[in-house]
Amino acid sequence: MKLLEHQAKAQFRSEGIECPMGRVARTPLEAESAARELGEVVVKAQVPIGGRGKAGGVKVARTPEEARDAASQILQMEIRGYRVPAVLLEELLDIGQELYLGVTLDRDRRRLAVLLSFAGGMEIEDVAERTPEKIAKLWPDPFSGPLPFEIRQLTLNALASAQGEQVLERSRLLGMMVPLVQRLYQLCQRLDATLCEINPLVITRSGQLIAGDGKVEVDQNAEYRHQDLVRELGGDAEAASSGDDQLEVEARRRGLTYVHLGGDIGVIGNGAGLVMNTLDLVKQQGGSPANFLDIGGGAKAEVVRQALEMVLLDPEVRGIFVNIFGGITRGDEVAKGLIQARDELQIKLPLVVRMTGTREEEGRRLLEEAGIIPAVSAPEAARRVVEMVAGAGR
Amino acid sequence: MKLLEHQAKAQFRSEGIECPMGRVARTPLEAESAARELGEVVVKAQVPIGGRGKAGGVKVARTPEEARDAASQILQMEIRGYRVPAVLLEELLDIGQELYLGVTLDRDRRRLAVLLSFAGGMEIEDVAERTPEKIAKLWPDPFSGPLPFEIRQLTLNALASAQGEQVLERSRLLGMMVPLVQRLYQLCQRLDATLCEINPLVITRSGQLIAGDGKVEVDQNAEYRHQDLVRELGGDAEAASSGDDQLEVEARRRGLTYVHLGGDIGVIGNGAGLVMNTLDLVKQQGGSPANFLDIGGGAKAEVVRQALEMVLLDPEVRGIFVNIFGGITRGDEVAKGLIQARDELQIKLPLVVRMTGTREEEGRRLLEEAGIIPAVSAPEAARRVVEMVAGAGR
Amino acid sequence: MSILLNSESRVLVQGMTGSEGTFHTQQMIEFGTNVVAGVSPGKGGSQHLGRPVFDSVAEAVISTGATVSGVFVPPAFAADAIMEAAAAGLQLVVCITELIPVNDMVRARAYLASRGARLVGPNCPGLMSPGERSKVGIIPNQNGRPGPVGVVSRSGTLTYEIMQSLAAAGYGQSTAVGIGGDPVLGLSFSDVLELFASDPETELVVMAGEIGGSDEERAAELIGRGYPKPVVGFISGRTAPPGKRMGHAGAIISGNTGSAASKVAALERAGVEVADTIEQIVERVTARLRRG
Amino acid sequence: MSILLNSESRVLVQGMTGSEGTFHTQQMIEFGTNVVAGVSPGKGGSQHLGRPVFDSVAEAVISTGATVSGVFVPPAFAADAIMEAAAAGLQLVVCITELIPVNDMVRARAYLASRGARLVGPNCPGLMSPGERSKVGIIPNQNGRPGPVGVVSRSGTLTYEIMQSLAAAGYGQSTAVGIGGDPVLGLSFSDVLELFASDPETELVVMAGEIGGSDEERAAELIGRGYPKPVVGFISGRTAPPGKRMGHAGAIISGNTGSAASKVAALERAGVEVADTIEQIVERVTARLRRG
Repeated sequence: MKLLEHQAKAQFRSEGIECPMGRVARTPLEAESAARELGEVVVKAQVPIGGRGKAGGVKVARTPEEARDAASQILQMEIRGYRVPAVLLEELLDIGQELYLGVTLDRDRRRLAVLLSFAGGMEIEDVAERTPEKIAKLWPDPFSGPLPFEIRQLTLNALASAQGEQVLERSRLLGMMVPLVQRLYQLCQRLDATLCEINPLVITRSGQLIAGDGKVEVDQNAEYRHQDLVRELGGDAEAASSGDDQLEVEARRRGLTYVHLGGDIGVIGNGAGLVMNTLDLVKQQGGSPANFLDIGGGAKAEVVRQALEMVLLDPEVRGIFVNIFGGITRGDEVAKGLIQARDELQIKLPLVVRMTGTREEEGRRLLEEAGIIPAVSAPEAARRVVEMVAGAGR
Repeated sequence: MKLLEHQAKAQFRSEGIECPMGRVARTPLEAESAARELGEVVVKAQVPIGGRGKAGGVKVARTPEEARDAASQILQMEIRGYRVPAVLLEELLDIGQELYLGVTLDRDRRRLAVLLSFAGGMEIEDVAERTPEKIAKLWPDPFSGPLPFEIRQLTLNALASAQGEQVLERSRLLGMMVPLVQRLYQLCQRLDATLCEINPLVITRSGQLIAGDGKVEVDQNAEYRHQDLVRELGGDAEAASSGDDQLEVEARRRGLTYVHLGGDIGVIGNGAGLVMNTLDLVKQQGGSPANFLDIGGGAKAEVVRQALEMVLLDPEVRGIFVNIFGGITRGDEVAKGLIQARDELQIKLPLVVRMTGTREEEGRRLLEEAGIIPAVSAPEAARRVVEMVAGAGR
Repeated sequence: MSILLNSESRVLVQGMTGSEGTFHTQQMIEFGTNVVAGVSPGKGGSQHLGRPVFDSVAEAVISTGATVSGVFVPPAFAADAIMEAAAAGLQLVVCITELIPVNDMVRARAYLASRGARLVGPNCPGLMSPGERSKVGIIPNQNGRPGPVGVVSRSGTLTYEIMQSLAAAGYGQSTAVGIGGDPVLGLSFSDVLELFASDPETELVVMAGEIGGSDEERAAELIGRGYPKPVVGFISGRTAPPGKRMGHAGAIISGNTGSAASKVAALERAGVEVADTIEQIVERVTARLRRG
Repeated sequence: MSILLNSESRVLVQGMTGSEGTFHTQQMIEFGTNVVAGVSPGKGGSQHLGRPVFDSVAEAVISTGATVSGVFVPPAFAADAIMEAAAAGLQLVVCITELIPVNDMVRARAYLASRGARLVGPNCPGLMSPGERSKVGIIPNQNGRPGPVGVVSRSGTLTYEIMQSLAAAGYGQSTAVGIGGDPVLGLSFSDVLELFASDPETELVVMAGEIGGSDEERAAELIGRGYPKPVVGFISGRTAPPGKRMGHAGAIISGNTGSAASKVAALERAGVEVADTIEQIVERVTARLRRG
């Protein structure tokens, strides 16, 4: 779950991280009255995706009228497919320097990492690729969190690659970074986030540290512990997912593990690795997979039916490849489930099934009798479904 | 800093620990109206000391009028020297079982310990002395705090010595203890407390866990981090310290490290160990020390003057023994400070000074010239001051 | 011989009394695993599947001398169960549970690191040492067959497929380890490769990776520094688009890391033959074992 | 020889640029201590007392090879400074600071335990090895004299008194250690006794305890199990009433633990001669050293 900027900043504030004064507006009039309070403002599109600046989603407004007009334009935009449900109006900051500060999951280290760089305001991936020495890193013990001396060392390491004059004297900066990093890390822990990012972290000319932008991603597996946030996000959920693939939105609604890939061969299998491998096989045979759909370990007939239904929602699909490894499930049962589903859903498209495991012979015979193509091996099945779809397309 | 029960419970609630519904009252009328809201209540004196029940500071009231009368009586009491600034009125609980749960500093282990016992409602020190096997203990890692499985094992260990039937079934109790212990430990950390205690921890007949009483002691060294609590306690501070020794209250006000002991020989020294040893010497010589007063490491003339002033506030004092180890301080300087102070404060009582360290000879000569008795050794000085006080008393 | 699990292993099952726990413990017992106890807080003192049930791992270890735990508890409690097993002194913890919050696992992983306990998983099928008649987890019994091939894989069903295909061609396994599909795992490919390196029964290792993270790249570095046994590699997810979570929480290409191309390239640089299909895995295993 | 500190010790001072730090660092240098660096975050790159100042302990260790730290930073930052020293690999940290919040010390103590670093203090005078011309802390220089007596004490001024009285009688010290007056300490009496046991220079140990806690009782247990050298004991606070904090945060009799009577009894049970006055300490040291 990705929070919108204004939601991320509300979380920052609750943890004591300073943010610019700001108001959320959902209409041009709201924006105008917010700007009356705030003075000169920046008006920012609230979308769960980067690059909104380049897309015109961020505008400076000197007067309330300018703010109203800017909001009016931005609220009608679609940024990389996302509708804009709201704008955030914020006071202009007197920027002295821009830093990057983020807490993010580091898979290799199996820990959260704290990243600090004086090359702020840029995409951190680009900095990491071009000038990795400009990013200082810290991997705190997850129980203690970052300790003050660790944060000071992180800051010293980042300073070592900083260019130009510093706005803050060193001892002051070292002192201010300690509570800031501790709060951001604490927030990441409290929200079960895998990313909490302040980019840019602004040092104003008067020497304050202020979060210029905010990004927070909550771990999907931990959403059950944050129902309040899920509800809060709910208000903007439709817009927040407007840029997402609509088939995937529908699959989420149905509770299915589905990824839309844009090809014409629907793929269903059990186990993420197996399904990924099935997609690879289709591609190797010259086909183009329409989707990834994992029905999980103990495949039951009803789940198979739901999966077939989902795949058929994609109008591009011209053939279906079901690849089931029967570990505990019996082959004949899977076959029966498939036949029933095919009949109920009146599937006319080519349906190739590769099934292995307990009672696979019986299962294969049942499928054959019902006119569904059984295959002995997965590559063989892939070859057949690709051929049939190519043939049908001619 | 010891919190009063109602303050401790406010902290419990903020951490999500359930407490009985209650109201604080400072007048009988407030108590009456609180009881109108709450129904049958228990009325409890708010004093920072145990044993209030035996002293009559806890009464059950069935009607608002009874509550008014009970409050009226209790608010006029003095319990072990403490005036009662307020009463806490709480709903009566349907008590099924009474447990003890506490988080306290364990000096030997250098950690906070969690103590749980099914022998609740009694003084834990008595349980510890008579039936130590009835107290289960856990010493959590201070960074992780108590982990759920550790809390379950603690509960299982405590259950092993519990007698009679249990109100809650085991799996339910195990599940409920986990968040409760985590919250109490978390509170202890958040408040920098060296003691957070729930005694009794009530299991109601309907199976809820509720804090029947609450005790919290905040580490004196950490009070600077809890100015809000210090201020809050401020309201009841006068009453809260009413039972304390009034000389000690005055010494605290003056920022001096002073303990009143009730004898007639005032003792001043530098360093806690040295002063304790000085008291022991006075006692060994048959004398009776009036106080402990440590003026700390780098004894300056002005500090010596303040210390003498403090000691003289005690009307019982008939002689003074100053024991200074001059490590860095020079003996002649200490002597000058003492003479000046003696003259300014017009001290007529016997004043014996033992002084050692740099330039002790010069110092001793100065004292002698000024009519203050210098001594070479501490036992010698103790002997002399005891003799002189005994002589003067004759 | 085998790695991690052998006929001496005394296994307890955390969450044995649950429905998943019950079913798979039965399977484990049928396979021959020496299951000595179950742990379900609050159910201590009872019996289940003919095994004593304890309230805590510590009590189970004292009474039964268990050495290995299989964890089948729900995601909200799984990280705690893992730490409980490590605190009780178990040397191997196998966590099958999926959907565990990732920061829970970060903490559990750090906790284990300081106690020298090994973790397999979570979100994994567990492991099986067929020659020792011992398995912990959910790898189907019929897929195990004793032999010289060490199998290590992130995916469950893919592990089964590989085991079955190898068995059909006559090649059994010393031990098959499913390390799991989560972003924060216990044993990595490198850890398991090091164990296989010193296991006399293992003559060859099949390593099946997938997109996401860089554990495969790090294993390639290990192999590149000189690995004593042939390794046949396999990477699934070559057609996966960046930024999409492909079923497994860990199977996602983020930024510039985690693509199948990068993993295949790293393995090939290290001299590993990378197969395109499971059939090719079997061919290469055949070729290598005949040659060697 | 000596314990903990010798002429090879390379000392850095955390908080050297503060007024306390400056004064006592000067004294340490005068005594002969090899002070190699100071640490003051934000002042790195400057010089103070002729020594380089660094922003962090890690940087100071890299540049100067420091092995020991003396901590003179204010109470709010002291626990962090202790952990920083341990993280940088220093084997001995001596913390003079008093009034540190006790839960801060609980965390610092646990942190150090996992890193094998030794802590002396806090709220202590530090330690001195006169024969090695090395001290860290605030023990007055003139009180040190090389010799065969190991001194360990909770109190500062009492340590000085004992050292001075011993010196006046002709007995110097191998090492004198003030372990501090706080409830949560680094090295305990037992820890220091064990170090003295295997130090060839130390022929006899003077142990000066006080009321509060039960470290003296535990030291008595250690001695009771057989200690290779004579120990002269001393306990101050015999006249202290229960429940009152006698100057030191740790000098308080709570409930049934911490009384002087209990400590004296425990030491005497272990065969330790307990002196009533400092003069008696000197007499007993004299008797034992002549005898031995």
